[in-house]
Amino acid sequence: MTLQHYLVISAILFTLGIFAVLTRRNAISILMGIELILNSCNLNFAAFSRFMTPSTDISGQIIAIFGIVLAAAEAAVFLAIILAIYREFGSIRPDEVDTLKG
Amino acid sequence: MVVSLISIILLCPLAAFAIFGLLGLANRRFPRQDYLSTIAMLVALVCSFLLLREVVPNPEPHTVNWISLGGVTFSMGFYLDSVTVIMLIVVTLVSSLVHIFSMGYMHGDPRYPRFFAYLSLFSFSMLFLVVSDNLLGIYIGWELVGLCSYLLIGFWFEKDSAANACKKAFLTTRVGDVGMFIGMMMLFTKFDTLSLYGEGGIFAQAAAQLSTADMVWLSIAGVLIFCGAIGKSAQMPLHTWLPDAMEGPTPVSALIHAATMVAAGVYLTARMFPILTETSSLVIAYVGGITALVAATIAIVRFDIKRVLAYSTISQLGYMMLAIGAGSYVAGLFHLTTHAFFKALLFLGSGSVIHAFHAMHHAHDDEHEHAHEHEHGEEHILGSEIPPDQDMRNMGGLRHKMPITFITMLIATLSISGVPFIFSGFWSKDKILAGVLGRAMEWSSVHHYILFIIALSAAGITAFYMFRLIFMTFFGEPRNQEMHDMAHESPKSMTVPLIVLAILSFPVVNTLWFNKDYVKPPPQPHLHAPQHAYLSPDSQTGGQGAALSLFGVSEAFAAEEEGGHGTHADDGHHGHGPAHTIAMVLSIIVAGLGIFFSWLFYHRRTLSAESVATTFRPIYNLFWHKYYFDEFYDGVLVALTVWKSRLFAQFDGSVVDGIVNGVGTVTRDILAAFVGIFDNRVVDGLVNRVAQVTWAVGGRVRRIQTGAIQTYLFVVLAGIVLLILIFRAL
Amino acid sequence: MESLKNIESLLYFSPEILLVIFAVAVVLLDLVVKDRESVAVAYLSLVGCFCTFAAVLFTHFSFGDEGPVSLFLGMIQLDAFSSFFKVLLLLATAATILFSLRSEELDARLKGEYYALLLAITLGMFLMASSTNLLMIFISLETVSLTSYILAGFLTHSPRSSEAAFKYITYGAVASGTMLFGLSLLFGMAGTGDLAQISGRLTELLAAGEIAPLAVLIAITFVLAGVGYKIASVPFHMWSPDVYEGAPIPITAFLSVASKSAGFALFIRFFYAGFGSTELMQAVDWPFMLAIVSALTMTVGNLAALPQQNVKRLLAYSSIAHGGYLLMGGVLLTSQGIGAILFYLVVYLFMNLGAFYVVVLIANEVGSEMVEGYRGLSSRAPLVAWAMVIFLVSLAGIPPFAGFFGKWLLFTAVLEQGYYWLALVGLLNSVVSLYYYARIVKAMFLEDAGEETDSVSFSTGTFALLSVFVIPTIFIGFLNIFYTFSNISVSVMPMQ
Amino acid sequence: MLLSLMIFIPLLGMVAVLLLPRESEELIKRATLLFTLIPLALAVYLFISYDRSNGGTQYVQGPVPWIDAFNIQYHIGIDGLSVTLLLLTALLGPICVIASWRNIEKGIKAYMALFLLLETGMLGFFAALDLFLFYVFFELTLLPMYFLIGVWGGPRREYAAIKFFLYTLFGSVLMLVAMIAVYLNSGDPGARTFDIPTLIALASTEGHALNNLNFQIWVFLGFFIGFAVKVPIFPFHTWLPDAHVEAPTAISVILAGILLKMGTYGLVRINMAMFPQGLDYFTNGIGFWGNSLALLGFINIVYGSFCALAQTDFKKLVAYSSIGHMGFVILGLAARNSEGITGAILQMFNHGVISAMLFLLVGVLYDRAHHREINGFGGLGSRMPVYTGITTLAFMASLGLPGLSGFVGEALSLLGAYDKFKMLTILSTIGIVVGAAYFLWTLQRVFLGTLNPKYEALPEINGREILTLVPLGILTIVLGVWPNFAIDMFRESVTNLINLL
Amino acid sequence: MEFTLKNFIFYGFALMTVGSALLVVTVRNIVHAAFSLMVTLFGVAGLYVFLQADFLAATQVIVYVGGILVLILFGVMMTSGRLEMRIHIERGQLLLGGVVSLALLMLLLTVIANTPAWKNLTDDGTELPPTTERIGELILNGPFLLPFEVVSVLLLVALIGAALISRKEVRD
Repeated sequence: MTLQHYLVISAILFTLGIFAVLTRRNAISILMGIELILNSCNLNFAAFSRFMTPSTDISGQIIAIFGIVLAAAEAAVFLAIILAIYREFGSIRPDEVDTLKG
Repeated sequence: MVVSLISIILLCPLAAFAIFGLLGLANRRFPRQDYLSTIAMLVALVCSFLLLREVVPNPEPHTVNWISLGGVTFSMGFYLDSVTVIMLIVVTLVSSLVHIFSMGYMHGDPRYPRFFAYLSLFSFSMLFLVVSDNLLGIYIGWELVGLCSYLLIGFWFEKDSAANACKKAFLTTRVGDVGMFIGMMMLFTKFDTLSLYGEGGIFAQAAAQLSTADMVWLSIAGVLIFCGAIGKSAQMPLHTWLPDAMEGPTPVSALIHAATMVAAGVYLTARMFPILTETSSLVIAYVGGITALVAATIAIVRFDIKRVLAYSTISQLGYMMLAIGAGSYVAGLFHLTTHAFFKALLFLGSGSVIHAFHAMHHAHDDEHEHAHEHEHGEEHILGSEIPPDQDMRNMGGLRHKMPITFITMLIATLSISGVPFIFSGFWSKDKILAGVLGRAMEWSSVHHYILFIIALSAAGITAFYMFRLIFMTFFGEPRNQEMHDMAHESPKSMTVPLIVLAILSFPVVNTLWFNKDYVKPPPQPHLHAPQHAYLSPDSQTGGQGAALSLFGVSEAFAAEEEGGHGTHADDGHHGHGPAHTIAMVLSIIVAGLGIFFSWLFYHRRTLSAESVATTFRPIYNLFWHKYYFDEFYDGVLVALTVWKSRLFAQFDGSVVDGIVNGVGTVTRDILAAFVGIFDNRVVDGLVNRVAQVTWAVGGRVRRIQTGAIQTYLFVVLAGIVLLILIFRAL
Repeated sequence: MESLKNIESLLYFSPEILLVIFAVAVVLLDLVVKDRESVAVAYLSLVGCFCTFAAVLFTHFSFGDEGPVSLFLGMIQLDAFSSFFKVLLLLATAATILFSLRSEELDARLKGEYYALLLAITLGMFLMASSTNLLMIFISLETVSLTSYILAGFLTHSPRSSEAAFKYITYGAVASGTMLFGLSLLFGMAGTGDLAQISGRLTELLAAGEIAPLAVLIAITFVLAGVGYKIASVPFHMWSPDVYEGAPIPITAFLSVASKSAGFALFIRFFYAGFGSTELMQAVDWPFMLAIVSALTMTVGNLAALPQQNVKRLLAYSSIAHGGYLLMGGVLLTSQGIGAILFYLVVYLFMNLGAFYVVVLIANEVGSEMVEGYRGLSSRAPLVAWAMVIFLVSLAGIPPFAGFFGKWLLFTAVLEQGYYWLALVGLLNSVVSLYYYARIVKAMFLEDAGEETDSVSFSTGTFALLSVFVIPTIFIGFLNIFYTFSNISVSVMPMQ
Repeated sequence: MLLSLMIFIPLLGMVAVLLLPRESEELIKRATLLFTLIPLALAVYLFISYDRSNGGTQYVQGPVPWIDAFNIQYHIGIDGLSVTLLLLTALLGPICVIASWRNIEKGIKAYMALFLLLETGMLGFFAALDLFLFYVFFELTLLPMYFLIGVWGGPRREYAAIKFFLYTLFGSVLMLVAMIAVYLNSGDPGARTFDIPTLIALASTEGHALNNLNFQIWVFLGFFIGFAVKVPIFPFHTWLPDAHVEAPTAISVILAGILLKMGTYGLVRINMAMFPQGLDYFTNGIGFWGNSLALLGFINIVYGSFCALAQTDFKKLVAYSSIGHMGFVILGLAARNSEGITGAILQMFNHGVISAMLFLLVGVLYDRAHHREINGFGGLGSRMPVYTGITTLAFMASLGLPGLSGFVGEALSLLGAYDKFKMLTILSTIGIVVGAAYFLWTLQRVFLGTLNPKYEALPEINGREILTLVPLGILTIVLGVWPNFAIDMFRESVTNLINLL
Repeated sequence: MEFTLKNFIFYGFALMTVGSALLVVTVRNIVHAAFSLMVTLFGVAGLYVFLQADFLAATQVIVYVGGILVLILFGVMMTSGRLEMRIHIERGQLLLGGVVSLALLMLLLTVIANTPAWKNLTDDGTELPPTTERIGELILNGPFLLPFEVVSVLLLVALIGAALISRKEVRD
């Protein structure tokens, strides 16, 4: 269980999040992807906090906690907007929400 | 004294122009300005005569700074030597007479006041040219006379032919002027001044500095300056404007296109004499000689009385050039003065004839405005049709109707034909022939005898066609009875100038030219050292012959030979003594032959001009078509136009117009259209292309903005990856 | 530099506290006031802005004037730089509030929340300008972002607004997620969240070979994604045209000016404090990366603006392009460069807000955001038309307007560092930009209005507000004080 | 102070005009006229009182610190060249106002206000001694010009206006780069300057960063392109015909009379005086680059003339003729000797006067016939003799007839240039012939021949129009007869300039 | 690396996290995806435990699983409840997205592998004191007070905003 283990897991999560965001044609799936990304970041912070800072310094963990809170706030607003989109467009497929372009 | 006299001479016509010109523009609100213009001219004439006494040997120019720059100064000034004075007298005299003549001739013209304003401006410009001591001043006068010529040729601008002719005159001469300007630039670059005389003048510097190594560029400069003269004096190949210039009122033709302006080219060449190298002299001589011959041959077959005279003028100017090119400075200028009088007389005489016919038109149309009368010229293509009042085929037998005109013109004709001894033309022409022959003997190559032959033939042909004119106009039966009946002698204002000029066609002015202290050819020693010796006899004969010329032939011959021998002990220069004798004999013979044949053809009609024309059809055609010069210019044009029309189909419409519009059209239609298209298509197009590409790229960039959020995300992430990869590589 | 403790910091923090108080007060007042047409809420928020402004001045001249003060145990810093931005942001907020008063797009019933959100976002931007800790940076960024999403989608009955919000949040979430990942890498390398220490630590580690340059490069690039998205630089700009077009006009104006300014504040502080060491730049030539990004940004912005027909969208692209110009100043590690950015931001604030104000006015009176809607404006509303000309010409950077002086500073700074190509790209771009600005001018002046030729009249207040933008746009460049101001403000930055 | 007053009085006038009610058109016009006449009076005063024996800058005001951060100063002053062009500018101001008296139909207030702003820009440009100020004034003319062409112009005004704007801006951004480069190299941070006299001195100081051939070449190019667009020099000229054709008469006059001069003035003031080494590189007559400036002059002359020959639009013809004539200026400047430079400056002034006349004349005709198609006229000479006379005068002056002002400048330029660029100068003389050709041909097509029956009733030129033309006509003649009248003003300045080279 | 139970459990959690995350991004049914996400979030919480971040792990479970996931499920129900639950995927997009993601992954892995500072840092397994108290101290009386307060404002904003945006369209 070295640092690199956590980093690799985090990197994979990040990449998968990106992949989801890029390929899933569903707003909620995109949100899930974003959550994956944020999770990977938090994991990074926690891991670095454990390995890279003195063991008494837990600021990395606290950053991760703030990260979770921010993710929650973001998710709430995101979902609200998804609902608004659903109301206006009758769909939450991102490729169908494209009246603004060019 | 000199300065004030010259100033008066210049200011009189200038003031006349300034006052009346402006009023003339504002449509003649000033009464009798014709008188005032004329009086101004007469004052100038008197002053010119007064100047005769002021001439000193080796005069200094009187100058003021005109343009002063940090390093260089361009001065304006007067230079008064004998030649200047003689030219002043000639110009003021002829101008005064033409003024007087015009009062009758132009009477009733709607733009009558303006005509005098133009005449005054012309006189001023011409006088300015004459007295200028520097090339810049000469150039200024040169261009101004060109302007006046333009304005006066186009005086009846409602006629398209006049409008074309004036443009052609200005443009053609300008081509020559550009050459002259380049020559000036060359001289300026070398000498840092454009003044000719005085300490730092070009001549002094040239005499002091130039070595044989400089001859090449000096020759080029000389020939370039001569280009100006080619244009102005209608020498080949820029001569075509002068016949067309006959569209102007006849007094204008007399003043500008016979006596003064066209002679300015000769005057200029003479002025530049001290820096003419052998090469440039040769060029001048040949151009002059060929012009003399070619123009004479063309004159043979003209029927338009004014055009005959026009070609005659060209021919005579060529003569003068030939003289100067051959080194006969005095002879050339001498001929200039004699020619000025008798040719002005001829033109005015022809004007009188035309005027007589005008009167007929007046009676016919009840239309008293010349301008309208001249409108019928509209449909003429340039020079191809002759206005009936100028067509010699409509004339004949006028000697009884117009005695004064007839007699005076006859005197002038005798003079120009070189009828010996009592007419001025004989003496000047003879001097030229002698000079050319003498020169030809000195030149190493035999070929240059051809110049003498040319000169001689031209003399013969001149006699022939001049008498043809006289015979056709004044002798025989009237060919157009109706017109004949209406013709009448001209009023006094017109006949008096004729008479005065007729008197001047006798060798009265010759004294000036034969006084060796009075006119001295400037030396050209540094420039053509080997030959310069032959020049002195010219002056010597001129000098010694002066006193004698009024009395008789033999003395003149004697003096000529004496002078020649007196100056040159060198055996190589013996030729010129006999040269004069030979020249004189031959010239008398050819003049006699010319008159004789003319009499045979056109008076006795023992020989038929038509049958000769038929027999020698090709030659006749060549003459008739004026050696195809106009056709050549137009032909090149047409060929190019056709080529152009294939190239730029859209410009079809302009092709037809283009043909009519003469030489200028070549440049306009081909080059300019091409350039115009180039400007629009290529230069502008390039810019527009850049703009289009920018715009198109803008459209592309815009298209990336698809509106689908995942595309955007892709761009972001791909961008990140790319940035990292690129910078990792760096 | 000693950091102040939490309680000690409160006084220094008074502007932000005032903003929160007023935000709450606005919501409360909205509950009390029943009259739908009442403008009390707006005026209360204006008062809030004013009080905050006073507090900013107070804190600056009492404490920040002498040098940077670190607050809350190193979380934020009070210095001339942040004060500068606070003033700037307050101006933008106040202007936006005034715009919103005029705007007819907004739902009158929601104005309480609307103004409260505006004050909240201003708070976030204040923090962006003063944060010195990775966590604080991220939180402030998120505060601004989240509020922006909401404001962009504020028009609930407008599909365009919702779409804008959706795109904005999707984009923003991914970008900020990426940035957070980058921050985590930074944290992992430096072992601290304190910006001031990061530079030194990274330098040491790089020198020791402990970390690969690639890691730094990735961290920087990821951070750039977050910052770049805020300042809309290529390739992180793509949200902005859509969002600007869909959002309510006052919000568009606000985003294009305030959000961008705050983004630049953060960017400057982050990059200069965090990555500014020479060794770091040798390892990762981020200035060059910025130069490329800058060149791309202005080019793309200007080119894409060329064919636009919607003025809002056109101005969106134009503001992308301006982001590119501004970034030029960031390429350089000189105080001139940063000073130029600050100065340009001031100028940009006035001219861009002015232009958007005209857009608001025209949208209200003519009912169109399209270029055609501006036809014949010169005869219908000459003063407004001329004001618009001044804004646009200033945006194009033509003397004697302030925009020119701003560009002047930027180009001077760029050229001083020998980035001739970048300056040339920038200048050619400003030529291109003239073309699309001129299209609006053309519509206003050279084209006829068609049937509608009645003149449009505006209230005196409108003209007064307009002149608030016009006058600085004309005169800022001529006054020394602004140059001095921006130069003093950068003096706190650690420069090479 | 006098100078500042002169520069900013039109600006004051603009404010005054803006404050006048829109309806009182006569008042607006009179006020504008007044505010252009005051600078004229001041310019005449300056012209008279300028100390000719001293070629240095006079009436200097400043340097007053302006933007300290960049050591930008308000610094103005005039030397012989500036005062000549200031006089020209101030003279054309009221003339253009009078010329606009009747034929501006809409928005007279805005028109006049913009015109006054334009005048301030032009006057300031010729007096500026601070590079930054110089640039600001340079650009200040752009915007009014854009509107004046774009709003009050002909049918394709939008295109013409934006083209003018974009071209000039393109040039000026390059100039801006060069300017900043000069500034940055003028000294150590803190000691940098925009002061033109100082920069000129520095540029000739041995070992200074500005005194470096390579640097000077590039900076020269930057400035050159900026000015070349304005002159305009081939291939940057294509905005000119469009702008001229579409612009209203008075604006064409300003465009040809003053704006083009701004380009050449800049060349003299900046490119020549400040970058003598750069100039030398482009004009030393060695190789391609050594001939390049003269080559451009030659191309301008010949190309402009041929293009003019191809035109059938009267105004376009005059516009192209301007291109040709400005070529002489370039050629003269390339010569770098007193003849060439004096000729170039004279040509600048004379072209200002003559082209102003030409455009006014075209305007007169256009106001009556409502078209400018040369082939659509004919025989007007008998219908409008006064107009014809004045036109002939202007044409003759323009085609370089000696005795009129156009000749002196052309001739001196050529004389100067021949010293260095023999072949190019000889080729350039083609322009003289072609110049005569298109003017005479136009004269023939418009005025000579039979009167086109359509224009039987065309009214003669009226008093107001004559009033605009007379001062110009007099200047044309006076300067043709007595060039020293103008040369006296700048002889010493030119000498100073040559000493720098 | 010795094969211990601890390691085994660690790998289990790691596999669970990565595997379920893979499912989140690949399954076509949105509800399935949501549940996979839950597994991932649990997995991450487990990893936090391994990092001795007990409070963090708890927060992860409570906020993420208890809050965010429920929100997501609500969202799923409210938007696609009556429609099919299938997620649309397009091949081209998949390819491009895959390439970009893979590239990113490669980059990140390269960094992780090539950063000496991060190498060979093994969890020595020393037990650390529980973090909750210290976290409380740091947040309420330490440097994290300001972030804490700001986040509270942020949450308020999010609350208001979410309410504003998601409420039914206001029509008159």
